[in-house]
Amino acid sequence: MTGPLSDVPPASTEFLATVAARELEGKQRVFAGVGLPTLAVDLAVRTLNPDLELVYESGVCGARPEAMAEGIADSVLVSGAAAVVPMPVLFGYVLQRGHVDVGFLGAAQVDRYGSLNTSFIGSWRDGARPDVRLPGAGGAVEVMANAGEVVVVLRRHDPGALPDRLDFCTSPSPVAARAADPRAVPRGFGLRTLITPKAVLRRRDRFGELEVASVHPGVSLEEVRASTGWDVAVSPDVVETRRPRVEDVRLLREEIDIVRLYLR
Amino acid sequence: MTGPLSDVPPASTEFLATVAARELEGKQRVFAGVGLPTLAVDLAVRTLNPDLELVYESGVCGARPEAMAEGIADSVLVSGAAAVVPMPVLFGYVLQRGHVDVGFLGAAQVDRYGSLNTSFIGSWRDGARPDVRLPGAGGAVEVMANAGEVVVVLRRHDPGALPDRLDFCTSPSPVAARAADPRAVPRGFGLRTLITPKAVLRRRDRFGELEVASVHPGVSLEEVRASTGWDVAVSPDVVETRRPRVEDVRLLREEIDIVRLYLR
Amino acid sequence: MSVDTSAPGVVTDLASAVAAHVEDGMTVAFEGFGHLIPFAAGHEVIRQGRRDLTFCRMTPDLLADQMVAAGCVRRLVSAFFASGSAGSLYEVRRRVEDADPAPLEVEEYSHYGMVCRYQAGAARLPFFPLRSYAGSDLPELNPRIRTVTDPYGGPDIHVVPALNPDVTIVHAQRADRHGNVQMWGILGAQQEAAYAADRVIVTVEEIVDDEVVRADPNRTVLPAHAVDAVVACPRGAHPSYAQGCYDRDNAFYREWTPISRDPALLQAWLREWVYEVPDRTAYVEKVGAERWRSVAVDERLSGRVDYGRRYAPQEAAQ
Amino acid sequence: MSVDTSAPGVVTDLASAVAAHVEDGMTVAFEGFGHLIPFAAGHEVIRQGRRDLTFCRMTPDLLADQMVAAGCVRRLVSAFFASGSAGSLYEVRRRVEDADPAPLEVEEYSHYGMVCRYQAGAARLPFFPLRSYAGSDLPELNPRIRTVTDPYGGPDIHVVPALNPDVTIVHAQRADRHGNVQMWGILGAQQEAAYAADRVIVTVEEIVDDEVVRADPNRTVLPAHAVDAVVACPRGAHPSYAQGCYDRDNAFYREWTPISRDPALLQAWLREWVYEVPDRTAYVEKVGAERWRSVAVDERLSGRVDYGRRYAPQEAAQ
Repeated sequence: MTGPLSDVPPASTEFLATVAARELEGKQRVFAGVGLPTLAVDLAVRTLNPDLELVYESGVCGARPEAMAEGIADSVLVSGAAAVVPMPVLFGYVLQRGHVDVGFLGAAQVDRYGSLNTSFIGSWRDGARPDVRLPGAGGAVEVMANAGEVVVVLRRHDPGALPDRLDFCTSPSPVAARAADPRAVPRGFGLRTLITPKAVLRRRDRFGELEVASVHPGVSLEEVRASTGWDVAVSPDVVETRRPRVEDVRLLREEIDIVRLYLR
Repeated sequence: MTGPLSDVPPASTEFLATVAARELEGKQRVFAGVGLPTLAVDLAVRTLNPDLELVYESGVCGARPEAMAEGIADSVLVSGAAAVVPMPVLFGYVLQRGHVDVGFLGAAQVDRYGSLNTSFIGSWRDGARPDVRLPGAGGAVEVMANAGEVVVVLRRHDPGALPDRLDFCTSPSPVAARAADPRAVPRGFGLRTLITPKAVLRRRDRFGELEVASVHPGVSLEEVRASTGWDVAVSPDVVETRRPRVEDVRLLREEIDIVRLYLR
Repeated sequence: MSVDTSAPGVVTDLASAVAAHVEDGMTVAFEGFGHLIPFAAGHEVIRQGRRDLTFCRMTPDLLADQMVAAGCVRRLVSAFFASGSAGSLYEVRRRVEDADPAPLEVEEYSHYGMVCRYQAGAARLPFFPLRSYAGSDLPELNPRIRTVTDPYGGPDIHVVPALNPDVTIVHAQRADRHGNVQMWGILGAQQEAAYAADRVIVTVEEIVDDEVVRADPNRTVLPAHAVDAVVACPRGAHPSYAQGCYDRDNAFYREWTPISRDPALLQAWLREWVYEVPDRTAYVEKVGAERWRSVAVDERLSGRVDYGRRYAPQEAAQ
Repeated sequence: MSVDTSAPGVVTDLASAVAAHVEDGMTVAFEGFGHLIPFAAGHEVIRQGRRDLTFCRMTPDLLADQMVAAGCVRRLVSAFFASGSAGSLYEVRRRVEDADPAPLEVEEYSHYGMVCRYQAGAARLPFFPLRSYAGSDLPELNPRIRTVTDPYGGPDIHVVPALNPDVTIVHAQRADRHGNVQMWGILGAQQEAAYAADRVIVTVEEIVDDEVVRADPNRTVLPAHAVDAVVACPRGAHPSYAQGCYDRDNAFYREWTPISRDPALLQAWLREWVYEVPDRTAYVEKVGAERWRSVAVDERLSGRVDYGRRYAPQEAAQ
């Protein structure tokens, strides 16, 4: 994909969605969430991967929406889809069986091995009331265990969002699963790519740690290190994150999210 | 139901089907098999129970066939049915959950507690080759465990078909299930009514034995006893089996099985 | 379509169905995954003042926020504590984070965990296995998540216990007067949640002639034997949607956030839109034509399939 | 309907599909419960001379008798050893009762046991629990039927192990060229058996335009991601049937009993109807117009349902 590059800021939705879209090149099936993943998936279909099959937790497979979906259960995902299956089939046969290549997830906290917390901030053991009741597991724990790999986009990059230790492990990485039961390691690679407003972090090994793979334009490696809650590893071939093309930003603004639901 | 009585012989299909049909009075849902049960169910709908819901192992619920079904997966059961569900739903949610009142089963052997053998005649343990390979369990073991009660029609009444001990217990009665695991007693009553060419035998108690409830016209109680492979109990209020009405026989021959598929 | 609703069947009105089947202290599942959420039935439960319910729902959605705020709910059994696309459920959060104005018990699973609980309940199994919990803190948070030993030599596998609601309430596009229910679009776990329950109430956009259902038996998600009450309740899923009938009221979902954030506003909303509205017909009128136009949809028809019919021998002979 | 079958997709011919996916010694499931039995595919497997198959099927039906007689099958995994309505499968019986002309391994469950095995396989679970085996001799006959302890304090419950065929073969009314498969009428355990398999071959009455499938996405039983090969094979289920297309050939099922009883007749039948028939097109022609008339069906169409379509903002603004 060539063309002039855009100067949208690295923390913008346009920048993050474009970086996320690149993760879908060459993939067959993506488990798409709501919000920024909606933009990333749509952009990928329009630019890098027209044959990508969009699978949604709601049971929709092979969606071909005529308008931008405002949620994973939006009616526009259903009309004209290739299949709509009940949730036992979606979770059991499509996801747990292993038909999803890439899952997009959000998180409040991510640890160095790519385990996610979407449940609580604060203490929760022994009946304690948490400081913040987050949305909970939803289908994230299943996506983490069963998708081929996972991509997470965070809107923050600071030691609160990337702590040394999660307040709660909702969706364990293969590392955490192996620690709990060495025989029960899940099928998936777990988190492969973490996209933040400052950098892209990757895990190269299924049982490895996140390392900084690229740093966004205008952000220093030192800033990335200081903003991470553990002594984060850096890839020997760390580069600057490639900017979105002008065309990517145009597509996002003028064809994908024309009502500016997710783009602010 | 009144009207003049027929003198068809007690061993005839017309006689047995009519006696079986009476078991469906006041029931809501019947799990119908092929052959004689097809006739019994159709006759019951026409005479005693127009609202009876016909459920088939193939997943058809609320069948309203326009022609006589030649099997439990006949296309005439599907066209115009209220529902067709996949087999995990039929066996799991309809049958195992407990929505079937009466199940019709066949058997090669029935024991005194109403356990059925539909698997083998002869020895089978230690890799022995059986004398006769019977059809096997099919769905019978599930119907026995999960239907409210079971009706069996046998075409023979002799010590081979009603032995003291089954060659193989395919579908256990609650008595046999309790003996295997007192905590795993199934939901259903098990066999309540056994109809043979000589008599009707019933179990009054979920953990009780079959006893002779009625003897067909022209058959002696002594003959029934001598034809049974154990010292069979006799109900204190044993009676003669009520004959079919002329109208029942006419319906079977002229409206239900007009091609004489099951009536010979 | 003319339907004789005086004929025998399970057809009733919503107030009667709720009064007959939903009692204080019961476990009640309201299912519908972002689609066909039974809001009208939930509002009727609020109006009838039910208390101490164990409220089961994969994604609580606004319906949970409303029923919790109305004081109907003692315990929430769920997997996701936000409203689909549009932000927090602040009433739920106040209860959980600050016990304000009262505590709320929570029993927490994942989405598939809830699906598995319904599957076990529907099939009268004690539990259902799933693969995804090893290493998660969920089993420590919720001791009802356990493990069983694999008798085939594999690793231990997590299981969740059967969920058997006293009542399950769902909404659908249509049913016949016997209770054969058909729906299309996103089906969620409605079939499992209904079969898992002792009693089932179904509100529908339309009650149709028997022949409409029987012309397409594969479309029936709930056969009549699984259904205890059918209620004609057009637009009974608003502000969620019914595929092909009306779209989700996304504007209302966005409006909910500030309402939910302010307990006084929330109580005022309940007064105006639930307590002082006698039934769904009045609600539909109050919503108003303009708003209904904003969620109207164009037609996009499925094709027909041929189920065939055997040549009757009589006809063949003629 | 015009379909460009040269476009990318999984469309192929039956000989190629079987050659590409079915190897000697594999575990192969042929599913379809009395409906949509994949006879054409079974005959192609016979013609290609596959050996030592583990043949999985809830009800073996004539297809098992034919494939066993042709020497394709080493082991039969099944629940019922007769042909639906019409009598014994004598080739299977000869092997089991007298090892004539050779023994046949049998692994035996009940119908629901087979369904549960496919469900476990489809969901990548090690086993699936069911309630009905306590007191039966089946677990003694088949030691792969085991029990697990209920961690919620109930009695031990029987389980069956996952069944994951190397290949599952099914027949359906239609698919698009990508492999999205739609069927109606009796659905059996085809969805489970297909998802359980490593590879899936689907023969269909008709390959249709994408839009036919996408006009009714709830009708799709197997999404394209679960399907490896789609083959246009009209009348590929004969002598079983395809709802709305042609009826079961009950006369043939009755004719089978004397053929099956006599090994020489059975081998002659295989020669005439399988080995010497190059493909299904030739078979259809050989069956002849008169016989096809005897299984023809009248039309009985389903209705249409409305999936709706959102007003595009552009249109709304116009």
